[in-house]
Amino acid sequence: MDIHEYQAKEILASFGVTIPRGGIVYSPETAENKAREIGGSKWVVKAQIHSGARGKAGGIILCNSPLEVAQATDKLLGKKLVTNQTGPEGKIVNRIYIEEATDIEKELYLGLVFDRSSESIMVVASTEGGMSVEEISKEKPESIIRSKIEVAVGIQSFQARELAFGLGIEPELISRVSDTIVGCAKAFSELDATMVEVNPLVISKQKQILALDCKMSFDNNAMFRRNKVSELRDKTQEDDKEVFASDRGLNYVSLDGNIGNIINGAGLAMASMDMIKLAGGQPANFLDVGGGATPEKIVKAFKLITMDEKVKVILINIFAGINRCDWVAEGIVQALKKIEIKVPLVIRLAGTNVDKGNKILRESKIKYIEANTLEDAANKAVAVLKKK
Amino acid sequence: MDIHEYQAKEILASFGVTIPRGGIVYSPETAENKAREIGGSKWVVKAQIHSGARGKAGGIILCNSPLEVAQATDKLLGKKLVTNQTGPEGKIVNRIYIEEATDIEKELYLGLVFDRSSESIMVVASTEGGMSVEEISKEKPESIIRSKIEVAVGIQSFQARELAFGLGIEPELISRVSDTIVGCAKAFSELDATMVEVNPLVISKQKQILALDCKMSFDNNAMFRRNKVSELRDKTQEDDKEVFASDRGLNYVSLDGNIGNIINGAGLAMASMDMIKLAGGQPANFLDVGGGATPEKIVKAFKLITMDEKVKVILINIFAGINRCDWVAEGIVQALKKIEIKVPLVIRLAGTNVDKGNKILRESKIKYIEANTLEDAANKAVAVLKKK
Amino acid sequence: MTVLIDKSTKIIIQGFTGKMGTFHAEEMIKYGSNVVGGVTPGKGGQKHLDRPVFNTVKDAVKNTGASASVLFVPPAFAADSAMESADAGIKTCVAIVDGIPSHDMIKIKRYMRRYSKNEKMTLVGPNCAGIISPGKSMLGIMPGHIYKEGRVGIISRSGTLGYEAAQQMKDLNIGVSTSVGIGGDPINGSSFRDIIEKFEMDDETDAILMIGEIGGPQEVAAGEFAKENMKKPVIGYIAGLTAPKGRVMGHAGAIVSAYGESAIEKVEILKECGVTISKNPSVMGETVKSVLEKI
Amino acid sequence: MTVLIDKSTKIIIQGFTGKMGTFHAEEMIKYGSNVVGGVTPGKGGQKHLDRPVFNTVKDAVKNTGASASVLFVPPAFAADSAMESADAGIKTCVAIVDGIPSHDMIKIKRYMRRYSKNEKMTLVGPNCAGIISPGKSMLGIMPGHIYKEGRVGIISRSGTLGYEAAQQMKDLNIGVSTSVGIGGDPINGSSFRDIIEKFEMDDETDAILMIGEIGGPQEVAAGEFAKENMKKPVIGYIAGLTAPKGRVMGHAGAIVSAYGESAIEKVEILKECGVTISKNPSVMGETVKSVLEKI
Repeated sequence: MDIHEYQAKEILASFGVTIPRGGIVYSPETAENKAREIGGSKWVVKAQIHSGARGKAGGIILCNSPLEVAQATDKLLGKKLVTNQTGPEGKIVNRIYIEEATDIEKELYLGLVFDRSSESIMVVASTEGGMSVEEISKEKPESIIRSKIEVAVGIQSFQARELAFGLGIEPELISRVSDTIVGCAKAFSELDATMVEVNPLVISKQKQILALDCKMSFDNNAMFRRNKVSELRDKTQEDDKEVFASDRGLNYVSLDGNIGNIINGAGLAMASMDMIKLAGGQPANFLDVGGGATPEKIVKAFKLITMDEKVKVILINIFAGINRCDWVAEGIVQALKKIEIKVPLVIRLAGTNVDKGNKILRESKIKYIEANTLEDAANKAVAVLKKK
Repeated sequence: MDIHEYQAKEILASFGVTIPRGGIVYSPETAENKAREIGGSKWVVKAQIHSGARGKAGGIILCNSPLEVAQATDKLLGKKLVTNQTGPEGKIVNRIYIEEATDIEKELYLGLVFDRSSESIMVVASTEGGMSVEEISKEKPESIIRSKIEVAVGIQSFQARELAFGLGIEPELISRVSDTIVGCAKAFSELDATMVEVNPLVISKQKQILALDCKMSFDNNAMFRRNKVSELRDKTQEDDKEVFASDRGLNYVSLDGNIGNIINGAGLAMASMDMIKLAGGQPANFLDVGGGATPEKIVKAFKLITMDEKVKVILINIFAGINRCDWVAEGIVQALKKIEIKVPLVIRLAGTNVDKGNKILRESKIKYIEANTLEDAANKAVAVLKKK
Repeated sequence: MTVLIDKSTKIIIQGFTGKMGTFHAEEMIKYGSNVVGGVTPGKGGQKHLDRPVFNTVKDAVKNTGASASVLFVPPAFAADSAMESADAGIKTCVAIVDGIPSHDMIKIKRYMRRYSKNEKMTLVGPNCAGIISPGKSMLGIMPGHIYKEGRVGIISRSGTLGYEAAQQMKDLNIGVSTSVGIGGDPINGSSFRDIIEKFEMDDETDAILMIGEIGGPQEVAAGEFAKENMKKPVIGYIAGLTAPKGRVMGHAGAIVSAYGESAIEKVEILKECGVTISKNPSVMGETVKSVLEKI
Repeated sequence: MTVLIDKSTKIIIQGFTGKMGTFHAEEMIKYGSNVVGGVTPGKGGQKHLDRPVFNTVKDAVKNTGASASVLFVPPAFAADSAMESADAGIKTCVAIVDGIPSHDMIKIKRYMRRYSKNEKMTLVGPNCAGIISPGKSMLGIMPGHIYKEGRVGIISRSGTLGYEAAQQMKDLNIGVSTSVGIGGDPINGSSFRDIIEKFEMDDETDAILMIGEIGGPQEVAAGEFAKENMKKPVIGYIAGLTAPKGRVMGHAGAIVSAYGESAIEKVEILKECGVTISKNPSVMGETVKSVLEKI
């Protein structure tokens, strides 16, 4: 689960990280007052969307007066911002963060993620703040320094200090930079985060250490014990279809192709998509209905797939284990009584009672193309597309 | 550092452990009101001293009316209570805890200490609450169950549950007993405790799980980061001489004999005391002035020893390492100019520049008996006692 | 494979009396697994499926001599249950459950460091189908009948893709010694590397099929181990050729975040390690067959 | 003893520029220890005692090749410093400092579990006098001149009682291969058992004098190890015969809290393990002598 910049900053502030003064507004009317309340003579108006690279997309505007703040807010609110992280459809701006402008002396990068090799938390830092970590990796890999937090004891001061010295921080500021790193690490550990990224972490001309932008992601599986974090979820920032899917226990990822998939099991789903690609097609989505593949799940999956106008053919691939192919076939038949499908349907069943299952489908009134193997299914789905 | 029962209970309550309603008073006048405020129809008036086994010493009085509470408070305040843990001099009662009386159905024992073998925290529990853990070990060792907390992850629910089932708790109360155990373990870990003992932990007739009495000790070395705990220190409960010593950086333990010791290093001090015993004497104290043995430390040590009227001879045993015997000798000479010592003095120097040191002592005006080895020093101290 | 489960392995079910626990315990018993009882705190002393229920895993181990367990407990309690079985002396524990927080998985790993290598439990999963030694024992939720008895080991992150492979092999008359589902989470109890080592030592296994995915370092680590230390042939398939970078593909662990984690990169590295790659998921069985013919 | 320090061992001082660090660094240099620099965060790049100062232990190790360090940092920061040296690749670290919280010591131990046995640092102390290999190197605060070069290893919880022993031995013309002060705290970096094993493997040591105290299980654990695994003779002394039960005698670790932790009980158990007991602290040297004469 992702949260907004301003929410992430408030969290970091509660862990002792310094952030610029700022406030959130939902309308241009309140923006002007908010700017006065914050004080100072320059403000930054920042569109709150779940994406980085907002600056290049026009989502961040520097203002010299409260009036300009109101104008900038008016300009951004309700707009769809397209960044290199949002996809072509962009994300809608519903919240605006107004912040005092910072006199930047130096921009640093600070990120925390899980390190799957060592099964610990990895802190990544670089002197090249402001760029994305991918850009830094490509253009200035030598600027990146890392430290692994031993989860058994949490981050230690020496690690934060090593990183701070590694960033070339002057001696007087070492302890403040270290404290910032420790604060981020504690937030990561104590809130079930999966990613914390402060980019840039800046040293201001006034020698303050400030988290100027921040992204945080959390482990959905841990939200049962993180009520306060869960409340920060903003569904307007998520793909409609993905929200629909996750609310219904489906694993769904929207993709660019035109072959819709309904598959049980994530690995089998990836494999089916691979077969589609090898057959010359493009998947419109990744959709895992889970091991069970109950009729209810299949109905929901059909509903979800038909929300996507790109889909020109649907491929169902179910490997029945404990559940049996005859049950799955019954489920598909029932589902298609409730939902009208206007595109061709390719169905491949495998596993327990496959013959019974295929017999039920054949004897039903469903219009579909039967397939036997992964390869056969992919080939038939691609072929039916080309015929059209 | 030890704290009072009521302080320990307040700490446990903040970790989710249930305690009976109660309040602290310092005078009989306020006791009656406090009893009314607490409510109920029976109260227990408990003398707050740093010792267990207060009941047998008359420090715990059951009362049937607020008036009786006031009378009991009056009776206990200012009294010296002698228990089997206080030593013959007893401890003074300055604070009274008034608590609603509990209808006890079952008394359990719960304790947490460091386990030095596994370098973890050990939880010890027994069905035989109310007795001291030493008594339980002797009389009902089979009733004792243990669990080691893995410090890397803290106590786990399964451990608390195993202990609760091991205590024969009925299924409906398992989770509440488990929560109590988890609360005690968290208090231990998060506050740098060295001992937490709830004895008895009771199941009331109303099926409440209550910490009825509690002792906690803390690591003095960690008090720099535990301001709130440090504030709970009550010096009136500690040995005057030990308070004097610890405030001055000396390691002092008061003992029953009549040979006072001033020694540098804890191991050497123990060894010297052992030699005294082998020579037929009894040490009046353990006193380690630390590796340095500076003149200032020696002055303080003399002051401390002369506070103890039992002392009939003083034995100084200094092994000079980085500091040199000549410096130590100068220090002793200077110290004895400031302090008048009325009992015989035996001095053994060893280590760096021992000859110079002994020369300085011999040429000074100090009256003392020179000794050369550990054995020689002990023998001479005992001999001079017998001569008297 | 004797190193994990065998016909005689005594199995307990954690979360025995729940719906999932009951259903799959029945399936396991039907398959022939030696299920000797189960654990549901507070129901100790009762009988369930004709087998004793215990309050704690320690009680269950003491009374039944069980050495293996399978967890059917909700994700919030799974880490605690896994540590409980480790502490009770269980040797092999399968966590079927999907949705354990990553921080909890790391915690389990830190907890397990208290045990020496010999007394350390093998945790398989979470988010996996479990372990099956066809014809001997099943410690999981797979459809047992699709596995033919034989001498090829399977290790798979995905459940259904593992089934697909077993079915393809059965259709070609190739049997399985043991199939181990290690699960689709970013941090799991046992890695490919951990299990492939056990297969190398297992004298009932001739070759190993490793079914990987995008994301994480595990396939490569196993490939490097195979290159350095293994004599038995390894066949590999990596799912997720079409997965876009930075998106999680169903499994929490299936996300590409570093070099060497995409399907193409993994395939390249595995090839260099001497692993025979199944060029698509439709020919996993055939690829295994061609390798077996060369032995 | 080559297993811990030698003439060539490169040593750094953590807390180099402080008063304590400076004083003892000078003493160590005078003794002949190969002190190559030190660490004081924020003073990197400066010179102190003609040697370079670094901001971090990693920098110091990278630039000097140091493999040993000694901590002169306040107790509140000591655990952090010890972990820093472990992470920087230091092989032997001596913590002189007295007053580290017990919870911190346990934390260090948990932290160190991230390293495999071969890469794991040996932490000696805290609250100890350090290590000396007479005539070779001193990594601590002892008076070097009281140690004669020779072939008896000393392990002691107490500093001054260790000096007493060395002096008694010198007076009898017996030399020391290495003396290791393991410190008087309840939880320490290296136990008697850890160090005695190193002495058993050290071909410059013929016999070991173990100077213990009341409290804790370490002396007994070492005795049992000696009985099972050692060929070299062990001489033991246990201080605290007169210590009353339940009182802490100066050292935080010197408190009797379980069976086998009093001086009399420890002596009995050690005797059963074949350890020759020095009957009082005045005859430690003589007892060593009598044992050496029998070899």
